[in-house]
Amino acid sequence: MLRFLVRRTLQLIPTLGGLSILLFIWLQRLPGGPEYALLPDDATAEQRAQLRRSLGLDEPLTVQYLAFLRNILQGDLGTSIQTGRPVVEEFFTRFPATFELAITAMLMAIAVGIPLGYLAARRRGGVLDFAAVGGSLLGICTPVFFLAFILKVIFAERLGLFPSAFRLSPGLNRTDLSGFVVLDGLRTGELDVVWDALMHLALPGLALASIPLAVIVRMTRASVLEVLEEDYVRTADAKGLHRRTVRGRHVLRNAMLPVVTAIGLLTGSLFAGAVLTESVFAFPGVGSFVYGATQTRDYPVLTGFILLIATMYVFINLLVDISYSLLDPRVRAQ
Amino acid sequence: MGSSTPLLAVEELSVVFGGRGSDEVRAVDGVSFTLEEGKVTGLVGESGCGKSVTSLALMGLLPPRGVRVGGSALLNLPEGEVDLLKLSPKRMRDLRGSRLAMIFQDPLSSLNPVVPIGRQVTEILNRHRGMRGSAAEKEAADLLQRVGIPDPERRLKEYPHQLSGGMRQRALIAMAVACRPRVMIADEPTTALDVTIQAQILELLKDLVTEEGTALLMITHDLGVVAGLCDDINVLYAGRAVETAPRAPLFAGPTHPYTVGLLGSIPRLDAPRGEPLTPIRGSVNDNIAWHDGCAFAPRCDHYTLECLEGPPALVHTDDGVHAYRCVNPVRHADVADRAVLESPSVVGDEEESA
Amino acid sequence: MPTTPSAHNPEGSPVPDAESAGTGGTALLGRKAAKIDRLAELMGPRDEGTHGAGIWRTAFSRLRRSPMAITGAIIVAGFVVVALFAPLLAPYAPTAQTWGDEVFPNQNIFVGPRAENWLGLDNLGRDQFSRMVIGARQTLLVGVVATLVGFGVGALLGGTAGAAATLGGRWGRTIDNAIMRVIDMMLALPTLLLAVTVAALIGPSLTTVMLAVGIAQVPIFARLLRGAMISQGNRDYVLAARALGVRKHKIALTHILPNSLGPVIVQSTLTLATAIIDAAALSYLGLGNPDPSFPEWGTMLADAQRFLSSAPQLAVYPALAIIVTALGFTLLGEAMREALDPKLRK
Amino acid sequence: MFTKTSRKPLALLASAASVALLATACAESERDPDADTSAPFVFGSAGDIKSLDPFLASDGETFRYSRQVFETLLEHESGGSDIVGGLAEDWEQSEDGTVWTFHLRDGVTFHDGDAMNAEAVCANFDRWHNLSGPWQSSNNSYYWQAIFGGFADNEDEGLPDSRFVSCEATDELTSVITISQYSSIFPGGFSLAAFGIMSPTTLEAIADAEITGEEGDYSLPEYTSVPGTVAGTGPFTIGEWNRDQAEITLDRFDDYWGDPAGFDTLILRAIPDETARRQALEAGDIHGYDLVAPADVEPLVEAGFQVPTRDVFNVLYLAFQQETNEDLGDIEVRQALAHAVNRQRIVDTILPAGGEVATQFHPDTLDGWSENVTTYDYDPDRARELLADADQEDLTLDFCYPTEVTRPYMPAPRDIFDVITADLEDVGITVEAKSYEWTEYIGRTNSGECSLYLLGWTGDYNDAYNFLGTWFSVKNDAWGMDEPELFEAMADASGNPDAEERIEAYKGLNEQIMEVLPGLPISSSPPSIAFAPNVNPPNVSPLTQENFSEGSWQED
Repeated sequence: MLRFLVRRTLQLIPTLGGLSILLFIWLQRLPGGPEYALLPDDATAEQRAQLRRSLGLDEPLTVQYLAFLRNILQGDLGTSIQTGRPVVEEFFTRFPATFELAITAMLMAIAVGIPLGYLAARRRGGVLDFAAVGGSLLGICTPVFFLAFILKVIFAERLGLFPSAFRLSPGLNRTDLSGFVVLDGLRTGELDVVWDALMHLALPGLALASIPLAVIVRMTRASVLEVLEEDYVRTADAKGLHRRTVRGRHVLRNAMLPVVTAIGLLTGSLFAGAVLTESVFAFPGVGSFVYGATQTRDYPVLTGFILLIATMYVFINLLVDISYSLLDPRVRAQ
Repeated sequence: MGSSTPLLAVEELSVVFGGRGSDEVRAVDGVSFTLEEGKVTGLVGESGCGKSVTSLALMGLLPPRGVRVGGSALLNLPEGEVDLLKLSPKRMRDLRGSRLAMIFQDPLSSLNPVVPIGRQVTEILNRHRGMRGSAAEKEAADLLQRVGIPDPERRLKEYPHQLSGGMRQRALIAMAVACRPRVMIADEPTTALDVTIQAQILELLKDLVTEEGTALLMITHDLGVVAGLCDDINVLYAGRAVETAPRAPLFAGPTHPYTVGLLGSIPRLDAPRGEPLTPIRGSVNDNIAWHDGCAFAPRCDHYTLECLEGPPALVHTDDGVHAYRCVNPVRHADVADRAVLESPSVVGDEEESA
Repeated sequence: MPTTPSAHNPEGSPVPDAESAGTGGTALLGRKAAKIDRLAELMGPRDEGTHGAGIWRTAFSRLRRSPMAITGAIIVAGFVVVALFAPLLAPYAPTAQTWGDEVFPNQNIFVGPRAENWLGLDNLGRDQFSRMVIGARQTLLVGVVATLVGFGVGALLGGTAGAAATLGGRWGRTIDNAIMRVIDMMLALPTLLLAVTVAALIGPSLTTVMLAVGIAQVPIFARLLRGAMISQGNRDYVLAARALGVRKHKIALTHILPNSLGPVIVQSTLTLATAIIDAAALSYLGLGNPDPSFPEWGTMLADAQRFLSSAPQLAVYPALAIIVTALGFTLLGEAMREALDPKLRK
Repeated sequence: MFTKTSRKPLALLASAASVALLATACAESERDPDADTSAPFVFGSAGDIKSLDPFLASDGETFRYSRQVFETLLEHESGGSDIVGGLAEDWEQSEDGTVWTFHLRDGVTFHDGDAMNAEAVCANFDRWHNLSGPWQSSNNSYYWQAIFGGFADNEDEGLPDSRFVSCEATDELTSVITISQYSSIFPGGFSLAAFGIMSPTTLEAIADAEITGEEGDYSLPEYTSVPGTVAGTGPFTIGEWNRDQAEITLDRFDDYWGDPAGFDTLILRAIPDETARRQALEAGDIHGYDLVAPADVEPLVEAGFQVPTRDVFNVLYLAFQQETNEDLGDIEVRQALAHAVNRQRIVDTILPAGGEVATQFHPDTLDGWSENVTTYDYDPDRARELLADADQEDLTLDFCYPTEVTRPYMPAPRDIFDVITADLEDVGITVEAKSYEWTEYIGRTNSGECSLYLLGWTGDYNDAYNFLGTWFSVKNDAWGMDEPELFEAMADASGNPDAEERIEAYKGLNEQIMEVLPGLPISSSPPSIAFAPNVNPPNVSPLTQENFSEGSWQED
């Protein structure tokens, strides 16, 4: 197991390295080069030259790349044009919010998606199946930001059931704790804070959950249908095992294998989806910050976000592989 | 052996798929046979002839919807006779694994890949014999030992992919015999195995039947297996029995052209003068509906217009043990041969490569 | 295949018909003909699909029976017809602010459906119906071009990798590996983010959206085609062709590639849906077409969000259009996938 | 608010975003002293603040905060645009307008307990005057450069000589500030929020604070982001600044010299999206917000919210860059454009109620507004004729507009753009649309990259030069207009200490400008601000400089 982990971790290096090269090339190719991103249009030629020197842009490309890589490895992603603060710092303070949102969305998607997909498969061709499949297709085909707006207009604006924006009601903020408000609230025993945070998470979480929910329903359904046809399920039935045992130990456990992979990949894309959702709900996370960055062409922030997402994707993949190997002995053996 | 009432009596079993909208398919159509203690009954035919459907119907493993099962299958239990086809799903669940057991064709796909072998054995002990913990594990190890798996304690912890094909089938058999079932159904248990292993498995099954007095329904397309193992044989074609007889009369005097064809398809080492094999042409799909005539007619070299005028009836020969369903029975087929009865797949070697 | 007796006359059978041997020649012939006819009659019309007509025909006949496919096809056909004949269908110019003095967005006064404007007016007094119809055309353009970009580049990369992996030996594996590492990296970026980076390079425009969405689909196409080609490459007929000494590139082009296109074509249909949805998201992010004179559903939707409380119809029309169209392509694609999937063929 | 020739992103945002707030000292108190003030008042702003030290800032959101915490020598009257005393109770200027004597208020203390006196005031001015290094970048001292030019020791040759000569504390409560040359930007300049007075202790603590980093990539010193160092004299003290929530919490300063604030706690929370702000108000998450969309005014009022409208103090215009685009150098073409645009429709359908078509480049509330300017009515036929005369029937123009932004003078830029585009195309002009995000937009329009573009201005203080001088005092890339006589007249007017003569000069300038027609003034419109029903809102300011200490909770 340890060797497996080490090997998989080592395999990350070329992917991330290659990605850093792509990103470096991307930055080079930005209109006007990287200094454009950092200087206004009417900066003097001298200012540009000075910046090029200070950024080392007159060095050979390889040297520049190594400097770029060194900065990344040292956790220096540059300074946000929007706020003038280091990008890493900006991400660090906003990450807990996005993390809570993403986890909420994923938990919603899993909690609803897997049972729904399973039931749809069991009752294949029935009303529930039709609704689940139709609903998930509809979910995939609805632009997330539109769904977010609709949820907000209906549940926050018209019905007033949920708050329409932010992470917490005014006055409940605490800057001295970890930033994971739900956890902080639970730890300090401030249940009103926890409740308030959960209410704020509900609508953006639901909007963000729509795509993963749809995917999980469909994956689970397809996977369960496939497993139900498997010989070992028939064997289990032939052994006269209780339905509970057959479904849990033999059907679900096997059917979950591809779903686990999907959940991993979806988790990565949730952070990107947060860009759309958070901006609609003024949710103060990485997503709304990056939304601002796309509006203002804040390249250091975009670069940093791409690196963050890619790194997360790669590590989530690693986690998926690990959990896969825990779930599937065949993979472990290889 | 020797009991007058059969352990399981299957009467006019029929299984119809589809209906409502799509065309009905009669997968099994009026099949009757009996199973007796300590005896092996064979169900022979090409794939698609309905033999697997028959076994699934008896086990109650057919999908709940889109299938109609008719006829009866009376199982003689100490507490009384039950009709397997009419029992509630819940009661069937109780019987399966304990009184009825089944061994499937592909041992790899029939074992859950992500659950250790031991767990897959103990779960049935747990279910039907209420055994738990170390007692169940001990019993499981004994079972593996009994079906010929060496070092059972280690194997219990392993996963199916870590076992060889033969061992997997042995493990499946261990699960099947775990509760000493009265009736055991083996659906092509050796097809997916190497020839040498096939023989060992057949030997094992034979021993189990003899020792436990279990009734075994052997489903196969391999006449070699039938010849070596079965006491009674039913040849199925397109869902109907076309010939029924004890082993000896059947091999000695096959009557239905299909049976003759099956026997003729077996290569023989002692075939004289480079005599060609005589395979049955076409495939199971090339048939006509039984109610229009003999389903085998399109592939039959002997068919006549009479064959195409309504369903042929089952004809019983004078001895009462041999029956066939044919208008133009083959009188003197010389395709069967002693050689078949002594084919290498019957007499196995004890050695198994693990 | 020796299938039916009519195709394989039993006259050539080695075992002569015992009974008919005794009767006369013509009678014999007559009887034979009669029984063969009767047999053919009883066996009934055969499903051509199962007899070598190829998976495409089978798939098509399966599609014709699938309500999913039919619904999808109707939607897609409707959409394409509207898009193609948009200029004929639109009663007014989509950009003419003909009724500009009737709409007061600053006072929440909007004009809903009425006789001359079937879907009412937008916030600048333009005919909403005309905008929707012309918008269909732009939307189709975005979808098709984006899909072509994704398909083209993806097929090139995936095809090269697949061919190299199947036939190329050690060098081939190296090429395959190199291409797949790049593809993996692209996969590491969620579609939307990939699109944003592309948009950052070339600025906001309709071209940006098409390129960005297309490029984001490249890794998916590449992986699909490569996977399909590798699985085809292991098929017997390829081995046979190689054994016969057919040139490698010829095998790749004439045997492997055509047989691997099924999943890719299915993916293209699905990508059309994704492209339309992603284009809307990019418009929302402000990376879409800056020129409002050509209405496009995504831009219209993104632009109408601000009127969601006061004039929801302005957002709902394009949103519904996007959802329904995407659903149409998705249904069709999913149905095609099912029809082509050998696992589901029974 | 002023333009400058070299802009940096932050300053760019500021120059047009500028919404400067003054904490006025003279809030009328009608509230019940026993009223419950403990609930925090949350106000939705459009963006987070940039720095705790307003000197470094140039954007309206930072000034909205800083006006609650710091006070300036002079301020605007509550709810109006007249200059009144701030920290200085009253003031006088020398005849030539170069010596300004400020008589300071007695008994004012800073949040950290220091006493406010003449020396403290001068220490602030001396600090600003003597800044060096990166502080001299216009990124970090925009308003100082706009009002006072350069520094004691200019490090960049491009900087003008400093207009600031000295600040002397002639006695405990008298500061005398000497400037080198009169300009009509005074006394208005002394009211700018960037020049909020900080305590001597603060100045000592931050004396060595350094800005690090390179041009365009500055890191500001810690005191600008961590509360605890800076102290002013305003009605609120800084509580905490939660940057990840974009929220700054201000606490009431109990020793405030004037009427104490009506709220114990004031929270400014940034909500960039205008719809989100409205929804937050409706949901009760916030109790007021600025930059209300015109369409939201009526529904909010109907729902019981208070939506006071500020007096008109802005102008929106369509600029014709006549240097970049030679076709626009032709006066007939510019006149044709002016006749082509249906400005009344923009005012009627897009701008908030109460807006008017502008006839010149500043609102009629400012002295200097002329009734006799040339006007250009909506007349497409006349526009076509003019184009034909100019031989420009196939004119193609690029037209820029900003995305994702609303300004007090310009709600829904894209809609305004669409309307104008349709009008222009109606008279046969082909329009090439270009859109940029706001910061980039400011950069591009200021460097003359756009032939036609939309922009506007909200006044900082009550003088026509604040509008006219901003654009037409020198030849610049934003307009490409080269009219030396006009520029000279502008300098003369601005430098004339005689108010009446100055105003006459401004009228003449307005008439001259509308002859030259460097752009088309579109409208002046009143921006609204919204408050919850249970709030006594502060007086709204035409300069968008509300003083929140005037607000309070209504009794049940």
